[in-house]
Amino acid sequence: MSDIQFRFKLPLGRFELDTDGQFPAEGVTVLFGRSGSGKTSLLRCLAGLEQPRDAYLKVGGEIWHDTSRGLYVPSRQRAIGYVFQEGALFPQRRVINNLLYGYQRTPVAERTADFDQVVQLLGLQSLLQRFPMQLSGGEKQRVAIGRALLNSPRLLLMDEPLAALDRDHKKEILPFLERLHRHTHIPIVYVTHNFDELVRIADHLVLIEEGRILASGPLEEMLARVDLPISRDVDAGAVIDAQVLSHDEEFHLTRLKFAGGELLVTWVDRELGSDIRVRIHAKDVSLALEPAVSSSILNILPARVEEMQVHGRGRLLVKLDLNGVPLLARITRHSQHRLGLEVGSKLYAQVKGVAVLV
Amino acid sequence: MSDIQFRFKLPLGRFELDTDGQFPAEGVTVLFGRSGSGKTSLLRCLAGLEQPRDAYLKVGGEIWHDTSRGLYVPSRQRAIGYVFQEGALFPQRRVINNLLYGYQRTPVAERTADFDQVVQLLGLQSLLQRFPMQLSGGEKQRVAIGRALLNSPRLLLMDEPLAALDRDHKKEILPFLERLHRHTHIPIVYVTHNFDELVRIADHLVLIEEGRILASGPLEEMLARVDLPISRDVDAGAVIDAQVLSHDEEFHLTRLKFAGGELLVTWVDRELGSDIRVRIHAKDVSLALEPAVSSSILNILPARVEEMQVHGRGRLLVKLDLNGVPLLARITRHSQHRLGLEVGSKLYAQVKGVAVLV
Amino acid sequence: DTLRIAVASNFMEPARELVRQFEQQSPHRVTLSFGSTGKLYAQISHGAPFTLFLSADRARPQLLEKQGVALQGSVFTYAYGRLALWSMDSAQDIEEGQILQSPDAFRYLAIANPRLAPYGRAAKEVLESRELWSSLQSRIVRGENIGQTFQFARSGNAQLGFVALSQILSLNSDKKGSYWLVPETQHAPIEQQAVLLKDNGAGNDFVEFMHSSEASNIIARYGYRVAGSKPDE
Amino acid sequence: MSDLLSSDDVSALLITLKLAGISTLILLLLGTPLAWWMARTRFRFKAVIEALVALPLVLPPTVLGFYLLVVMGPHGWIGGALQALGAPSLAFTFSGLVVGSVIYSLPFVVQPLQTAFSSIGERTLEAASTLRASPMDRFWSVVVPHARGGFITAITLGFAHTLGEFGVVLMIGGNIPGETQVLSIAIYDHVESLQYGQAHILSGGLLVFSFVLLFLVYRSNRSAALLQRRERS
Amino acid sequence: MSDLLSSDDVSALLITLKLAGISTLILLLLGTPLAWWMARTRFRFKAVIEALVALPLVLPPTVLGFYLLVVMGPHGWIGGALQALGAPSLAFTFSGLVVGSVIYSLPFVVQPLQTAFSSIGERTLEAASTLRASPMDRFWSVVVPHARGGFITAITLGFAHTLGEFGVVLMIGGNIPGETQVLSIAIYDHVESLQYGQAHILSGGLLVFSFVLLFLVYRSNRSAALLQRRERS
Ligand SMILES: Nc1ncnc2c1ncn2[C@@H]1O[C@H](COP(=O)(O)OP(=O)(O)OP(=O)(O)O)[C@@H](O)[C@H]1O
Ligand SMILES: Nc1ncnc2c1ncn2[C@@H]1O[C@H](COP(=O)(O)OP(=O)(O)OP(=O)(O)O)[C@@H](O)[C@H]1O
Ligand SMILES: [Mg+2]
Ligand SMILES: [Mg+2]
Repeated sequence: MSDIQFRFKLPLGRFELDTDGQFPAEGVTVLFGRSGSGKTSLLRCLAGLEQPRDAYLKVGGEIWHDTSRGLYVPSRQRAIGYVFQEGALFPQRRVINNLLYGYQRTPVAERTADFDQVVQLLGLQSLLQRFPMQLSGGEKQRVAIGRALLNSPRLLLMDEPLAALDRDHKKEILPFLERLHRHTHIPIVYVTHNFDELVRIADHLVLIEEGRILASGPLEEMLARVDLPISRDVDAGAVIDAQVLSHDEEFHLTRLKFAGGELLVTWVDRELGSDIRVRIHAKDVSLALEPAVSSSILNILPARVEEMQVHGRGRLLVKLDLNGVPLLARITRHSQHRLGLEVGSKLYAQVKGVAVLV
Repeated sequence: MSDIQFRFKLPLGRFELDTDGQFPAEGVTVLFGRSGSGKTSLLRCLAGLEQPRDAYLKVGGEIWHDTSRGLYVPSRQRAIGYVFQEGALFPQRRVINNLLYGYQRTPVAERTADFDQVVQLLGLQSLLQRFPMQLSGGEKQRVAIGRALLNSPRLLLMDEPLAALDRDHKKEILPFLERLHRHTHIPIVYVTHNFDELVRIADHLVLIEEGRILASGPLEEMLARVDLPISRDVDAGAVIDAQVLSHDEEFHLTRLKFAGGELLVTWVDRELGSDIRVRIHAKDVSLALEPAVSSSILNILPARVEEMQVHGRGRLLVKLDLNGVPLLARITRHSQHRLGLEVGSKLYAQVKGVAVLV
Repeated sequence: DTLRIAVASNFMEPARELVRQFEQQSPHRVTLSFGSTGKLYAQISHGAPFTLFLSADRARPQLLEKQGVALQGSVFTYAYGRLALWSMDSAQDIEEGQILQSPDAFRYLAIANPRLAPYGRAAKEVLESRELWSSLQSRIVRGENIGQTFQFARSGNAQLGFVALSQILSLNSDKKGSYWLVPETQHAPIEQQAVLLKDNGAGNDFVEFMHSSEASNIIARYGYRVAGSKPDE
Repeated sequence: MSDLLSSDDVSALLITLKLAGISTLILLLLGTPLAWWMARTRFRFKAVIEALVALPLVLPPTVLGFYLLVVMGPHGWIGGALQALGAPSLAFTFSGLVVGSVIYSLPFVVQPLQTAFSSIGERTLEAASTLRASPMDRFWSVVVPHARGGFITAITLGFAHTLGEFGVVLMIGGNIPGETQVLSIAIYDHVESLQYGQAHILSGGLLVFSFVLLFLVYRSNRSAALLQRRERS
Repeated sequence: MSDLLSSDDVSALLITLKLAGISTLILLLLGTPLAWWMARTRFRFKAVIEALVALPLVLPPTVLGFYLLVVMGPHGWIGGALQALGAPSLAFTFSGLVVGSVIYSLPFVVQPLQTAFSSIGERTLEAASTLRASPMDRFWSVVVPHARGGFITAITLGFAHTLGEFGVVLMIGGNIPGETQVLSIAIYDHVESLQYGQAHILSGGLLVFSFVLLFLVYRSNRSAALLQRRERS
């Protein structure tokens, strides 16, 4: 599938959404920005729910909206799945009828979603006969997700779908979404303000600020930049794609290989050689001139300082180069001083925490 | 103020809230539990919005509900501030009239909230003339918080108030809530499923599971337990109360003192000797038999292993004793083996990350 | 005193004229309330505050007298209604009602409801005597009262109507259309009776006035035959 | 034929406005709590009450009026009770008209209000309770603004229906000029007595007046509705 | 006095039910799109249309009927147009009754529907669009269930009002037994002609029948409403 190209100019009171860009029509594109920055507005434009003053939208070769030529494909013909920020369940229908609404309206040949599987995954079995009013906040959100998935979408648009969910539920749903887009190649546009979710799920990242697109690009590139506002986040850090090298049965560890060396992480139940994504928080990386001895830190990798950016008083974000793979480290100026860091310094990155993302 | 004591039996379809407990009528009590566990139901009982089959509620010496004696103080006479999970703004009123609704109904002598201050804090200036329909999700949530605060509550009940907010807004609002309850002694009952928020704001923690209270106690105690489900969370970790010892102008660092030793953290703008709370994630603590040299890790503290609990295959949660102060460390069994850890071992805790909470 | 008189709707115009005259020669003030005879009867028997009741028939005044609601012996006939067959079309030849025999000449014939209105009963008698009653059933539209019957015909929806002469006379001359005044021999008299409900001076004065020749002239001018005059042939 | 309005017509107009105004007010006072109760209660036999409220609708107004007259008359249980208490009778008085109009128009006021009331979200009312609002306060500050459309419908249907109300009023009012003769009856009388010119003037005036009134009401409601629904875009 | 129901009464009953049924159906077919349009449009002159829809209410039914009769007559613009097209006239036919009832009852159907329609959240409709529902589909699957209460009100007010409808029907129907004589007129006739016994039977029957019907409608609606609103507790 080719790209999703768009241009929208949508005035909303004193606010104006004025965006222009493109992202790949595969994988997960996350719209990230603060409250009121225009994430929902952009998503609604993609869904065809707004009538912008000026609009152009091309999805996988088809033009969905082009005000200059008076072209507009209505929402119902776009085969999308939209998870509203507010849920927007049908209050008069039981959960099961909410779930089946789009499903029943999808021609049988185009149905890609499996009812039982979705119900199972979202833990909705015991809720099917309830009315939306009888659900808790998180339950409503899960039903809304299920309803969108069961619409057999060719494009999934999700507005903070997991905001009301606890970590356990997130842990079940996120991998499902990841598998979904990997297996079915359904592109997902996903709004969140949660950094963990972003890093976990995004392939592509679009940063929005005051109705405009600040920056957009593949996640790895975007996360490795030290000039964007997200790099100031406490959760800033790099994402590394690696392969499974070996398993250590006794200590229940898995050894990963990537261009910059090897990483030892807790057991990952994947075959040898399979691809895997890990995330390393900048704050979990410490620097040392020589490899530490008798420490519980497992991963100590040789690196070179590529770029340093002062973040706030007394703190520094260091972009390291591990044989071509970028890694971020957040250290204090005290440490910088003590270690005598400068661009080009060779040293050791001590990685305390490695989060496996798949 | 004395305690808040309660007992509620509320059947909701096949679910039943069956709680019984107490928490201090000061500071922040967080209700924590997964989606559908009964957090909202309990909060509603506290607010007087439900009519449980069996209810007893005593707040600061006053009995608000006692079904056995037919006693019931209606919500409107409880002087509470309630932030609904769904916002529940008045759709026909402009933002300013939503905000002023409770304020105008509070006798002038009892008004404790300052309109301008609340509007300023929540960044609502430019939204005052809008209708709720014209707000973004996060904006609605901020208005709902403002409306509750301006009701000059004697008890603040907040149901996931920050779920739709980005980190920047949280960073502004959380400290305000902390100051609020410290300065005005308004107790806050706060529902969240976000671990960061929980640790940040809670003084007291109530864990809810399937309508029942699983455990309840002061935050430090609860967080230092290795037997509760929350200790399995990736964000599990101890909270330590410390005092400011000295400032390092050059490197912009602050040295803190607590019973277990000293901690060097990034500059904290507080006077010498003032109290401060820090949080140390279990995953940010590594163990070593001897203090590391030439490492960027600033804080290395002598400790003793007090308790070890296996968490999942290959991982271990270690409760350390730093001269009476508990600290958690999450390590791999590989490390345990390499370091030869057992209860009573003396070693060094290398603290990579210290999050200052106030 | 104020005198309240209940008047059957069909006598509305002459009643107003009578009152105008009466008030000029008497200190009493009169208010008129109009309604169908049936309605006024129901109201009077439930205590309506009227002094005099000018009914459109004989039945109700006598019933009121029998029930003791009205003053005994106060019933009198004040006018006889004149039935006319009327068409708006002035070119129409309807003399002697021959047209009733030619069904192609009209679609609807309006009459007053025979069960409710004396004019209707009279019309029914005319039709029955010509043995047209059953054959015309599907063409007969019934007004609840003679006023409504007239509107059926005047709006052109009914091409013919058995209406009251008084109604035709109140039309402008260019709108009078054509009519045939049905001889009173062809139907039982449309006797309009009045009855006193209260014994007071004003009421008695008005009844006395009703019997005056001045009153008789007014009544006759509006197309009624006055009590005591000879029925025409 | 069409002279200016008679003084009777003018007083009929005034009485009509007074009747419609007072009836609408009473209808709101009665209908609002009734509708609220019906929208909120879980009373088993609510449907009985609902059906009873709508019932006056199915009887022809004149017939309903007739039964009201019977009940209000000196031998009816209301009339009898009032008489026993020494209170004046309701029949043929303005108060009687008000009672009749209220009974007849009640469903037009209750039903739209009930529909509007039942669509109010529980959550919004709860929010108001936590913000110190008493039930009355909640009603004024939350329910009324929400049910604005329902109130507009209730008031226009109630008011307009009382303006045009006729059968009940004619029956229990007795068509007494200056007292119980309302505009609708005056128009009816003009039509009955073939004074079409005056009927046209009165009807036209009533229509224009009502149109302007309704237009203003709807326009004011519209601007409020627009503001609310500008959700996005 | 009160014999069994006459065959005319029975046919009046059947015609009434047919009239009320057909009128209600047409009212829904006309009123629903009209109400939807009025609830959703931002047309500048919407208030004009709204006021026009409510206007028939303010005229007394008989007077409205009179004007309809005039308009439907051969010289009126509707009657004239029909005549020019060779179509049969509407006056004194069942179709004419339907037209009259529809005009008179339109506001009772449109207004509750409009109120119900305007309280539907934009978000829910949008959700349906993203779930492949066409506008028609959305209407049936989202709007109708939401506006259930409004439809119940519209149908009961519309149906009940047509049952009791009287003035208009009386005027344009011509009271032809078996064709345009409806129950309300039959009852009226009985009352007017002092056949109170039969009037009581018919009124009582109508009341009981309507009560049962209304009760069933309201009860079915109630159970649905209860389910919805059990929100919490
Ligand atoms: N109807 C409207 N009238 C005026 N302003 C509006 C309207 N709708 C939205 N806005 C403004 O447009 C901006 C963008 O709104 P949007 O809902 O896209 O934000 P968002 O990024 O989704 O925020 P959040 O994370 O809080 O949901 C906000 O500042 C909002 O106040
Ligand atoms: N009216 C009702 N009928 C039946 N079950 C209900 C009703 N209301 C709530 N429940 C159930 O009660 C349980 C507790 O609901 P509650 O809203 O208290 O959960 P919660 O802890 O606030 O969840 P969340 O984090 O998702 O908001 C849920 O399982 C919910 O499905
Ligand atoms: Mg949003
Ligand atoms: Mg909840």
